[in-house]
Amino acid sequence: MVITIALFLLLWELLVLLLQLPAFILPAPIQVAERFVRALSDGSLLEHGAATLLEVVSGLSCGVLFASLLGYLLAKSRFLENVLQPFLVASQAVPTIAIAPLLVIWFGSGIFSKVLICALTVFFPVLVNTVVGLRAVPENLRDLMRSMRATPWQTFSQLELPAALPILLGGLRIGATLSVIGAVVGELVGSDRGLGFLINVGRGQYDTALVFVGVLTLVCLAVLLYSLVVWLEKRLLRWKLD
Amino acid sequence: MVITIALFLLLWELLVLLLQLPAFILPAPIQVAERFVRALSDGSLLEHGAATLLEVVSGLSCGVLFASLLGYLLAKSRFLENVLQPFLVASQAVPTIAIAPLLVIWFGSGIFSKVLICALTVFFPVLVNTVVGLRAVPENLRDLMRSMRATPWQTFSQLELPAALPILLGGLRIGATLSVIGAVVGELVGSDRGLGFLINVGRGQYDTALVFVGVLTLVCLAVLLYSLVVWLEKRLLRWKLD
Amino acid sequence: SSQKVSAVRLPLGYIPNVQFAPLYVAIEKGYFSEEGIQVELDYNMETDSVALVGSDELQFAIVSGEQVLLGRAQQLPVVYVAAWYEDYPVGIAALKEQNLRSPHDLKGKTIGLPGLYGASYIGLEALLHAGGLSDADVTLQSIGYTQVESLANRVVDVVDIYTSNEPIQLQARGYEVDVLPVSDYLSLVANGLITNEKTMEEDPDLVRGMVRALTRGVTYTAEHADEAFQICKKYVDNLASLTPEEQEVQRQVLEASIKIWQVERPGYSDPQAWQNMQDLLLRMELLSSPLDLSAAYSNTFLPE
Amino acid sequence: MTASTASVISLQHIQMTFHDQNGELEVLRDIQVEIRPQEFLCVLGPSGCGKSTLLRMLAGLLAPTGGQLLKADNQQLSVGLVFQQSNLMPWRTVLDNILLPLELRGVPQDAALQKAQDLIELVGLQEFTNVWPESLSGGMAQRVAIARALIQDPDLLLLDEPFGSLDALTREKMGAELLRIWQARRKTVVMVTHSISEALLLADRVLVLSQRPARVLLDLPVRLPRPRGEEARYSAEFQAMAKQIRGAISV
Amino acid sequence: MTASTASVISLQHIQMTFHDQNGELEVLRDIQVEIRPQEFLCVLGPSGCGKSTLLRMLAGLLAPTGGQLLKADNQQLSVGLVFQQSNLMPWRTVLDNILLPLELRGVPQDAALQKAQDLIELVGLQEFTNVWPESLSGGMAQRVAIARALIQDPDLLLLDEPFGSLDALTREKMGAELLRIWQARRKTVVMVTHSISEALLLADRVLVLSQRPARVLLDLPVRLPRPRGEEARYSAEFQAMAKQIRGAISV
Ligand SMILES: Nc1ncnc2c1ncn2[C@@H]1O[C@H](COP(=O)(O)OP(=O)(O)OP(=O)(O)O)[C@@H](O)[C@H]1O
Ligand SMILES: Nc1ncnc2c1ncn2[C@@H]1O[C@H](COP(=O)(O)OP(=O)(O)OP(=O)(O)O)[C@@H](O)[C@H]1O
Ligand SMILES: [Mg+2]
Ligand SMILES: [Mg+2]
Repeated sequence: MVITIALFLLLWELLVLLLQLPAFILPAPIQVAERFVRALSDGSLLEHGAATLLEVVSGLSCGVLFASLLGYLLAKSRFLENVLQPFLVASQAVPTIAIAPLLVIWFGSGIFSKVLICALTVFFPVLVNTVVGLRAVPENLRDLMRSMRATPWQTFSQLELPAALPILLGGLRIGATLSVIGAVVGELVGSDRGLGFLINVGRGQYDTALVFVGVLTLVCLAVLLYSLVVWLEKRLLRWKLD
Repeated sequence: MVITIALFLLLWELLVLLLQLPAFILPAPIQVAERFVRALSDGSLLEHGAATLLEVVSGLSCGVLFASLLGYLLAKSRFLENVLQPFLVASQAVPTIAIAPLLVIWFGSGIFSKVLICALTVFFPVLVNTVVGLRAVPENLRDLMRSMRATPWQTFSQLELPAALPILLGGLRIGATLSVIGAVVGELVGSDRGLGFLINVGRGQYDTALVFVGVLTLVCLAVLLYSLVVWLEKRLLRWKLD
Repeated sequence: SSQKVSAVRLPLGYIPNVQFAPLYVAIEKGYFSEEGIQVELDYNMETDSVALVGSDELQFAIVSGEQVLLGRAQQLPVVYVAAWYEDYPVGIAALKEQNLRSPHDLKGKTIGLPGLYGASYIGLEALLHAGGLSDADVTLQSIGYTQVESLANRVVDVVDIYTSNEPIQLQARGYEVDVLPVSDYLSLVANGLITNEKTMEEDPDLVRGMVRALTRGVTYTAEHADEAFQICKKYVDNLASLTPEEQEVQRQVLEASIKIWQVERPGYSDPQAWQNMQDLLLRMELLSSPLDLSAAYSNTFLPE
Repeated sequence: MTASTASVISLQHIQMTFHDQNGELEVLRDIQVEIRPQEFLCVLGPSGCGKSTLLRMLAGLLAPTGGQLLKADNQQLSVGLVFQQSNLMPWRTVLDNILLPLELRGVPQDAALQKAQDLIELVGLQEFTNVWPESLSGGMAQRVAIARALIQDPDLLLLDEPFGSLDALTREKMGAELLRIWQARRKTVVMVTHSISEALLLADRVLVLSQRPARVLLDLPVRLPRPRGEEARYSAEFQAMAKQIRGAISV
Repeated sequence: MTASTASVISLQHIQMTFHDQNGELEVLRDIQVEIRPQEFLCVLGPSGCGKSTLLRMLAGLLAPTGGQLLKADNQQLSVGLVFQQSNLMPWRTVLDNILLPLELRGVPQDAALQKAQDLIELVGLQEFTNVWPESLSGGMAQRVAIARALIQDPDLLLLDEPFGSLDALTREKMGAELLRIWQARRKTVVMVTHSISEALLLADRVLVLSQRPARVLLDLPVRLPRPRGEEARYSAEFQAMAKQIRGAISV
């Protein structure tokens, strides 16, 4: 971690030195650090960060919840999969901007539409990995559960979940990472709060250091969420890692 | 497939009828179909569709190529994984708009920046699933390959690739689906070609039917790419499906 | 007064900015509440305000003149009821070294613009036409909203900009630029308040109130720029956190904006500007046939 | 229709044909067997003839493509199955693998733990209670699987070559334990084995299946007195039966 | 330093200790064995003592934590290993699984195919040439694994209970085939088995390992004349050696 951060700062300084770009295009780390302190002390970073965090956490939870529920159903039924797949793929290919008016009409311009966009972003990778994971459950262990007359819930909790876990957690890794950008896309489309908004404001006022502060906070948020999943993985997959 | 399309059109008609939204917010299927024919006959749909397709195909190929190469390295080395992970996560959390100036300065406003954004979008899911897939290769089969003194390349092609394939193809499913939106996001930042551009033009002229034509073409593109992966899956995973 | 309070959501199509000072002033000074209006500013960037107003999802919006015509061409019953800007705010800018004196000098240049749509594109076309040029005489590059950066790095020769913003940003960073505003060559309809025909008929008082509050805001801001800037600090995120130098730049943006506002005859729409806009759109084939312009705008809600 | 009260399960004209990419494969043909309550039945037969298939059918994992499988009074028999492969869950420790059936039944922790620990001792894996299955030897894994089946105390115990990877000594010990449990609890046991002497030492009845498609070649009651010690091997009756079975297998 | 020319592999004071979540587990202690060229060596020992570990070490899959493993002339021996589990690749058909080792060596298709088909016949799986491993029975999978090891024609053939899931008849047949191949090609064979009589019928030498940590309890040359038919079982020498081995195992 320390190595990574050091490496990152070094690269950044190098870029600044080598490219000689003006500060309003690529500010130096020290300038961004200074701006960071300012944004922190005037409370704007915390306010907007908290707004985005709320959207991300809600969107991620909803997305993961629905994706895994639906994934479970699709894994069980090839028919359902064949019918629904095109819709699910479609839901990923529609640019937010194209349906922005519908989003506003149906969900207003409040937090809900951001949470929705975030959840949609998270949805697909989690769904696909849920299906792939559940399909990878060894058939002989299914037989074992069946021979013990396990209920569907028991089969799920004692077999399918743990067996699919490495793949499910892979989906969660992707989902956690994408959730941040999902929420921000929602904010960019329209919002008066959140890091996406802060970045927009920074861009509008040519306060590039603020843009970088926003981006770095986003990145930290994403890395944090990702690390959470990695930590979860370490705890849950002990049998694979030992 | 036929069921799905019928279902989709039905839902759409229902929405139009029930919500009574004006056509410039939600046009009826027939209006969109009519506009589709017009866009097809004046050549604009083909031109812009082809531009996006080119971006998608290039972006997807590059993204998958680099993601699987890097994924292979990360799967082999926990150290490399720990050092690089934060960068990779970061690369996903940066909103395109925030780095749009850098993109334009470094890569111009041509196709390259769109391909890059598309590749970046595709990159992460494929990478994560490559790592998860390679880590799921059974250790006892590795022993088998080792006992036969297989070269690293043979171990890869004869063991790791086929064993990880179900999960790799899951990554590819996600990647193929996201590639379309990746290219379009690139186009929305600044472009004079492609379906993203077409959608923007439609929006600018309140030609909502054209927006829907663009979106539907995108969706078809995504479904097509996705179906390609599913077809590949059917061919390559015969042993799982029989 | 004892009348009911109407809640109005007003989409601006952009993030909070000093250029919206008149609205902040009108809120702060109570101009809206005097009319019995409780206004909520809406900063959604990608909302189709015209479509939403046309479908009566919203009652008002701030949009540019060409959008009214484009919307009406699609049977959207929107009406422009008060001009906020007198001058079309679009122009082109180039570094001094390009020696850009008149639109004709654009010949052979690479021009960066956000995209081939929207007000920037329309303004650019007007300029090209004024210079006797067509698209084929120049190279257009869609660069998104990166005009300042692209010009500073000489990615393009000329950029398509908002006259009250980018040139000031460039100058503040030490780049000497020449600016050619569209309004020097052609009068076009710029930003103003729109509503829909239904609201116009059913609640003319509300429309009148909106127009009055807006125009009072514009007038007051133009006369009290300093005070308006201080008010902006309350409404524009981050403005108060900027360094003094950066704040000064924003201040200049405000002043440049004031210069292109409609302050002589508050809210007044110039029929010639509408005609010019329609001609331009017809030439660009964005309109296929002429519209009934008199239905597109109205000066009847203006304060005496 | 239910099985006659004399049978736990009655197999009537059972047929089994698999369909795979290469077409049809007839595995079981007209199998006719009554499994009686509290019986210890051993099944022998050549590799690939259909023994595991038969066991999976008894466990309810597979439906016959022909014939009928009738259960006594239509009751839901509880089944303990030891698969040919040990089939442990890699994410559960040895103890947790053995506890699984009791967890599924909601047996209270304490009682379950006591039972599991007794069984771990019985199969000689005390040292490995908290080890992941991955690091067990083949025979150890098989013993865990046996313990997991025994802990269920099932009405019907189905064992598919349960002692296949055990050395002779452990094998004998496990066989004796199995017999002890069976005698104490009087459950029905069906066990696939390749060892004729094991079959004769344990079973009440020995079934010999033919080459695929499997039919019942021999259905031999083993009326040797119990307990059958090492010396039983050398009795004339034992030798005669062994010869009869060997004869049937070599057909 | 290399093994004395008299040995293919020389195990010198081999130690093996596993480290896992529960601490250390000493598996092999001071194993001292010379494996001579063209020797047929059988290894016996209680379940979990370290036989598979030893075989994995010989195959080069595991490095000892102590002692030295020396190879003749430091040469790279080609190794054919039959694992205790059949270890087939589920995405390859029976034929392709057997072909794998030749593919890795780049043997021309035609020659490889001929060899593979001969071996499929040898293990009696002609009908199942193009079947996925998933639908094989336990014994059939094991036979595929044997064929896959034999097709390599390796210098050193390592077999970990290769006949464990086979019925007596198939087992004898496979043993005889193995012997035939070994005699024709004169390779070195190390085979883990639990069957004393199988060991005595096949081996030049029998090694008995102790309970974990495994030491060599008995290193017994088997000088019975070959071929050793069914009648060899009844020779006094055979019986004496069987008794000796049984004695060692029961320690
Ligand atoms: N990777 C490992 N990690 C930890 N312990 C291991 C590992 N592999 C084997 N062991 C332990 O080493 C011991 C010997 O295992 P091994 O597989 O060699 O036994 P074996 O003699 O082949 O037994 P069996 O006849 O049951 O197959 C066992 O106690 C086992 O738990
Ligand atoms: N799911 C399946 N699909 C197709 N064929 C199958 C399936 N399961 C088993 N078979 C076939 O059925 C036959 C009998 O298999 P089974 O496992 O019952 O044999 P077995 O008697 O247990 O043999 P072994 O002693 O080798 O374990 C085999 O030829 C096998 O290939
Ligand atoms: Mg079997
Ligand atoms: Mg072993």
